Amino acid sequence: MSIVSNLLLLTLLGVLLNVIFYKSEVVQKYISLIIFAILTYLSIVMYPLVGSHFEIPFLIAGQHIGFTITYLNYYFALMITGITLLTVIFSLKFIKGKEGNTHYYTVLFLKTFGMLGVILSSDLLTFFVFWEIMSWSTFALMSTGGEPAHRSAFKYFVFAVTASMILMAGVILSYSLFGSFDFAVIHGKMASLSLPMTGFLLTIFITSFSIESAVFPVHSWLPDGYSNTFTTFTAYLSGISTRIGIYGIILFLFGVFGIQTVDKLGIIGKINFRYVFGIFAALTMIVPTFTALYQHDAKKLIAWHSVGQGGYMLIGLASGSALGIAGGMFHVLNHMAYVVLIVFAIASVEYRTGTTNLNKLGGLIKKMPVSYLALLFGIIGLAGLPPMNGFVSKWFIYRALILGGYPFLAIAAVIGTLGTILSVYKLIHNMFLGQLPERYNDVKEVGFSMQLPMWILMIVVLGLGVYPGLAMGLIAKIQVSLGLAAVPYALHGIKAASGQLDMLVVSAVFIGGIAVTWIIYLLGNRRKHVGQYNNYAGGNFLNKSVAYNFNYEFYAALEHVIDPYRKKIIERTERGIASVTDAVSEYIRRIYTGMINTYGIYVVTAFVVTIIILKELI
Amino acid sequence: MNGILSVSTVLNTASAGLIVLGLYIVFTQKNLIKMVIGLDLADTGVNVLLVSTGYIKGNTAPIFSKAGLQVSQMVDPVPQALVLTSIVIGFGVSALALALIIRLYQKTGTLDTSKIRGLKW
Amino acid sequence: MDEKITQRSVWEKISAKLSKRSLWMLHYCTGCGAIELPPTMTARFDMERFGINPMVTPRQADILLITGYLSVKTLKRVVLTYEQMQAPKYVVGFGSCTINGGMYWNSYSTMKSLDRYIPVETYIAGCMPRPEAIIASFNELINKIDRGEANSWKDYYNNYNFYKENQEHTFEGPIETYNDIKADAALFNIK
Amino acid sequence: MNTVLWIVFLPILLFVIGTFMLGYSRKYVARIERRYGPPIQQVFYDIFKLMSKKTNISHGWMHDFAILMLLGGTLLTMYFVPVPGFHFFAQYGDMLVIMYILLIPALGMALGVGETANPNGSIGISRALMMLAGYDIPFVLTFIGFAMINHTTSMYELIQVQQAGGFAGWGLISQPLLGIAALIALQGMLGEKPFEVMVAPHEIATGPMTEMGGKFLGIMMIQHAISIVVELTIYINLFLGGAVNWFDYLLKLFILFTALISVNAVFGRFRTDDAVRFMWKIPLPLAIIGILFIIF
Amino acid sequence: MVNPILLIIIPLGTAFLISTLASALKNTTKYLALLALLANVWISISLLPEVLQRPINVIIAGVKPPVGINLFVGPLGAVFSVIISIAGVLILLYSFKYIEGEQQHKYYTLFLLLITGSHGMILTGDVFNLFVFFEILAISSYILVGYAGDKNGFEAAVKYLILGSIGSIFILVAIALIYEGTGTLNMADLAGKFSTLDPARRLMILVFFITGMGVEAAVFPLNSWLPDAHSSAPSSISAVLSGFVIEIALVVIIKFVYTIFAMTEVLGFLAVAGVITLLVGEFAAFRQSNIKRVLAYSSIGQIGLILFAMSLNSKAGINAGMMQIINHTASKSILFLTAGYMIVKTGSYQFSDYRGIAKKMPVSSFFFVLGVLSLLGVPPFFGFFSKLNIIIAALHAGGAFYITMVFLVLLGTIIESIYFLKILQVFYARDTAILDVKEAPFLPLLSIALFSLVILLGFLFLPQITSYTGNIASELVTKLQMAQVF
Repeated sequence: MSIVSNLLLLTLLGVLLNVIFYKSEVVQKYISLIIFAILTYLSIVMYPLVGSHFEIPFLIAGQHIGFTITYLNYYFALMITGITLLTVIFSLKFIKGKEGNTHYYTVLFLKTFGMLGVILSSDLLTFFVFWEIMSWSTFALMSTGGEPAHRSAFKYFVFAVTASMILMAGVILSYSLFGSFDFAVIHGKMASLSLPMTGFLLTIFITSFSIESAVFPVHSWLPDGYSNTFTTFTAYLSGISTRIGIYGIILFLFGVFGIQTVDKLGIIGKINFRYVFGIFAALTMIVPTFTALYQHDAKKLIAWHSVGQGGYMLIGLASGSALGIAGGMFHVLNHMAYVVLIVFAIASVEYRTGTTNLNKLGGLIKKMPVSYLALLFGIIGLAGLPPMNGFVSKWFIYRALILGGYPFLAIAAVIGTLGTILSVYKLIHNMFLGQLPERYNDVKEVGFSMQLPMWILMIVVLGLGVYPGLAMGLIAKIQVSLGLAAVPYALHGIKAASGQLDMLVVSAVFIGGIAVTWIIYLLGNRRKHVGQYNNYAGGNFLNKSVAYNFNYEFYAALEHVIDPYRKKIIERTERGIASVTDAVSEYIRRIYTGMINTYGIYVVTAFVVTIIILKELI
Repeated sequence: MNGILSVSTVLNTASAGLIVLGLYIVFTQKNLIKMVIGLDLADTGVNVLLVSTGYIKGNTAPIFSKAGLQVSQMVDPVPQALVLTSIVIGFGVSALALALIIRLYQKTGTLDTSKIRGLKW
Repeated sequence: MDEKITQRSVWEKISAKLSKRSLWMLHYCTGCGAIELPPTMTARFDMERFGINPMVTPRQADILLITGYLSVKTLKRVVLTYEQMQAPKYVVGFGSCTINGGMYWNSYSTMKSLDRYIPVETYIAGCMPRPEAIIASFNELINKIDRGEANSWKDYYNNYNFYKENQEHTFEGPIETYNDIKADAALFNIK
Repeated sequence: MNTVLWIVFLPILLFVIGTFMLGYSRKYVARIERRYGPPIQQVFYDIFKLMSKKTNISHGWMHDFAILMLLGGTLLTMYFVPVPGFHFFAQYGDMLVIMYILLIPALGMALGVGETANPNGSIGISRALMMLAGYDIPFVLTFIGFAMINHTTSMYELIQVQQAGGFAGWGLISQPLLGIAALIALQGMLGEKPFEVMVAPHEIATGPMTEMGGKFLGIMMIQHAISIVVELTIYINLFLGGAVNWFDYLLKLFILFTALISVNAVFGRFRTDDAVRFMWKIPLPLAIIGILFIIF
Repeated sequence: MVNPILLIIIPLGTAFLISTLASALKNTTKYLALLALLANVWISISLLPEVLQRPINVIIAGVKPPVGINLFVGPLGAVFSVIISIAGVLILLYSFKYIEGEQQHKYYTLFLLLITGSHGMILTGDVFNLFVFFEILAISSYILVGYAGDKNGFEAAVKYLILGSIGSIFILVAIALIYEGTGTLNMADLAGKFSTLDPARRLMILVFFITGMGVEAAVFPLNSWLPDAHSSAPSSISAVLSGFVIEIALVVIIKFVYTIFAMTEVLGFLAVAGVITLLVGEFAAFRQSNIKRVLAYSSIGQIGLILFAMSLNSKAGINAGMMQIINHTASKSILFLTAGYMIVKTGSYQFSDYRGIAKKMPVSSFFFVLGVLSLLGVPPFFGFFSKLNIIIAALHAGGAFYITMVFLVLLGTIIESIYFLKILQVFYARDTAILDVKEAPFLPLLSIALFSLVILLGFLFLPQITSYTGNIASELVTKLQMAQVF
């Protein structure tokens, strides 16, 4: 049982070493690389130990700090350590010499420590302790990188503190209701609880996890928070950080409360807790995706998309059927793979050109083909088109929603997908296609250390796309461990008997189609390669000074259609709450008027009021 | 005790009156020195109340000056000891208050509490 | 400029017969010729019967129809567009202005004859020829393609210097069209 | 054995049908304009001429790969749409797969045109994608409605259900609202006149096709022909009860295509935002009401 | 067994020694004071193990209670004297460098008087003796608040004095009523007789006492003096005031309500008063710009939390309240002491002027962060365990009333973490406007470091601490004191 302690102690060691050597970047770099490599190895090797329990003999309020390995947290541990290793490899060169990167690796280690603790914990108290550490380290991680990062990190912090306070209330309320913090015990005693109290408790837990995983009404912290910090952190955060909230939802919705108790919370007819949660997930899919259309900054666009994709995961879980839940869980892995790939590509563009402003870039395919390929694989995955992995999990979710009889949630998913396709094309078009501006003539492709993670993720994205069975095995085991029906999976899609998805055949036919086209292509004469200025522009002469990309207001027409419906309700409510708190605190502040006479009158009024009140009590 | 005018009720009402009067002065007067006077008034009121607790009708002062005086004829001495300390404390606090008010006057040039409102909110 | 008719292989004969039925026309509407085109395209004369469609970009066009006088500035655009067109391309000079300057024979700013700048396949005489003349000349062009004689586009590569000098003489200096004619010539194995 | 035959000859068959339909449509439009119009086999000539062009301008490797992706995607869709007598691939991918495969050609073309670095091309692509957002939502919605009634997402099973019910079982008859909404969306999907803003010749020099010439344009025309047939087959399979035999299939294709191009021939071109607004104001509500009928 | 009376005599004696020999000793007086307080620390720690078996009852001047005055040293008294002496020593160490000038012997005398007063209040068994020590404590803190000698100092001192004397008047009235009713002033004796009184008199005594002591304990409507006093006093004194002076007054109220008045119905009312104080403190602190005023309002908030915890009428509640007091003493002192030197170095009270101070004063900013984290209850620090226990105790009391109370407490924590984070972000901003600021000298940093040891290593000694606080809880709840009357 030393694996879990090694994992956590190693991350702490990482934090310590990085704090000691905060002066020299080189030492920090290699320490982090080695430690994260070991961590990834450990989390892979952890598989046979699934099911074992491990405790630190330290008692808080009658509860030991306990850890246990289940299939679910093995799945998430793999993702966390894997992605952190890739981020470290990528940032070896990316972060060199950047201003404000002294504590780059320390914060990364702290965050991993928090996340590993959260997913490995076996009881509510350890869960909450590491949850606090995680939310503080996410705040620290978000505030590296300049002044705007501080403001957006502060906004995240306000949400995170509210989430952890609600979680604390939930943890201790369930402790007082069930008498113990342990998940298994609570799951056992769940039936004894009255219906309204179960509903209240479930809402508390699900709200705090929804804030962390940026569900619709409480998502406004994510876009600024993720895009103002270093781009490698944007990749890391949108890849795995918000998915810990999803882990919490899976754990509590199915592990602790169990699908039976959740389904008992019916409101009217078919509308039950899961349906209401589905509606929030549906809104999370539609609104952020269409806001992404308006963004001019690549990182913000992707951050809005990671909110949108979170909606897909949640709607999968909310559908409740074996297929839907498998789709939701699989989408967590898929999303992590392709969003990190996309943001690595954006990072390499930023590394070379120094900007991620979509209005200023263009034509980089001529200079950075590998990053283009990476972004292409990523956006095909994000849009959910067949050969890549995004499609498989979306197919599961769609099929679960349709067969489960949720037409309007399915409609929301469709609208979300189309919004994704549009904004995703804008990303690759504005950055890599079109005329190459003069100032980027000497841009080169990024070095090997940055290309390696991109190649790995490309293989993962395509591999999972063609052979989804690789991950479906683990997900089926998770479903069984959570007491749900396992999804009938085959190596390349759904088992033939029960469904209609065979990704191998789809990809094979696609390759066949391309081969046929290639033959037709060869029938014609040889192609003549021409430069970018040899272009038809109404007979005008194109040259450096007039090189024009159609980047700005790429979807102007659609924006005219959508604008009347964009009321920015969320921003207005947030400003409202902020001004109310300010007004209340301003009013309360004025109680202390500074006049000693009024203070005296306060004392006497308090005296009289106490007498009146206590007269009834005694 | 003939009628309502027993000694203890008189003393109690007197002390209550004094306390209320003293506090009224502290709350309404703007001038700091008047407030200190008000505090003293309230203090004396409390002392009166304290002394009155020890009163036993018909007994005399608890001093063993005359020979044949028995303890049972004496008034309870404990509250008087308390009042002594209380008066000393009251005196100390008022002296300190006035000293501070003088230094405050040197600094702010006024005794009016509505003007001395540097620290508020 | 008559071109010695080389011996064409069977495949070239068949492809000429097929591709003559589909000619896409990019007409450069200048001068007063442009107004003659709509009647030829619409119900009365309907040139689409012969597979001739108006197209917008040089990349897709086979025929470049110059419908009137060309000033120096527009000539530059014409040369650029001509070079952007794809290989078997035919220029059709429309009206007397392209043949010998027409009524602007002594004007200081218009070019007098088109074929000194780009190789012209056929001319349609007339100070703005009527649609019947246009249809007739297009049929003539179709037959020429069928007979494999419409090779004026090779002429641009063969004696490119001639055309280059005239162009630079008129434009007072070379124009940057980003097309390497010499390399293209090698592409079509023309010496 | 005959599946291999089908696999080899289906593309050629659909290409020929598609090209003749395009030729027929140009003659049909010409006849409406009281002129003779080109011969039926005109599109063959055009494609042949384009393929035999001597220079084929290309702006980079993505431009070439995009063409492969374009036609490859359409061929992929073609194999998955059940055609009378051939539904071998139907068991490997259902309607959802087809919905997504339809988007691959659009993305392929978009990438290729982006590579040509021509502003007109980019404007064309952005309009095409906006139009996609416009018509795809109602179309997928109608499919979701059908899949929900019959509790299956496989197109082949939907055909069986419709054929079992005979004429009354046709999608268009049993769910008229969904049928009409899909018809309007189909008009946009085929890129017919009212929703043809992305290839506006005079305004943006045929949009995406500005820099496509020679064999690139040839392959695009082949793709266009096949995709028209495929999209029409999808509509037939969903709403006109699929085709029992090839004669019935061709008849339905012919009638449906004539309906669409007659609308195409007489309508002007919508602006992009008007087109999207039209798509979201007429077919979308129709589809939603249709689904509401299904639920309650 | 060392006689606990020394805890009071040593500081009192050294105070007078210092003031008389001031001219001779010049500026060595501070070492004398240090010696006295170190002795106090040694005595109080040695008392701790004995007190756990049975409380010590010390008779003074041979006269046995109920007439004479006695000291009652139970677990509560012992633990609190440890807190007072340790905090006193560390803050004294801090003020070596902080208080300059030849008048410093006055500062040390008053400081020692304040320590005497606090020890006296917590240890005494006699009600009037409690009032006397209360006055010693009050008077020395009035002067110390005005010690800085500026306009704000005197204004705050005068306000504090007037409100304090109103409070002492109320206490004196309560004592008079007690004596008139029961004829005794000894707490143990009083506890027995108190229940015999008629309800109206008991109510009057209770309310007079609570209001009088409440002024010093900074419960909501009565704490108007606290923001001015803590923000304009020298930082070492604000640390002392927020550190243990207001906690002592609060604990005295709680001791009286639990053991002597034994009116547990009042606890509900006190719990509500605590939550109101918490919310008022947090919301008022939300829009402050002067760093010491923020800390002062945050002390009001924390006192509200402690009062809420203590008045949960359960052992767990008092245990959690005591842990929160320990946490608050340590972390609030760290915050005040670090803020003190920040003000001295930058010369401004507005924390918006400390932009990027972390670069110039890295160590004190680091300690400030530790203090904030522990105050907010972030896991590895001691504050987390105390807050956790408070909420467990509250939710164990059960019922919708306590659930809403817990949500209000959590709302207060949210507000608190927001305004503290605003300050931290100003400290760690990257665009520094401050150039010539140097780090605080070593001695103050040492005292702050020792304080932060408490909150950092708190969780290691958790079992020992909970055993002591558990005993306090049992002392109050089982009215231990009453069993040891004579």
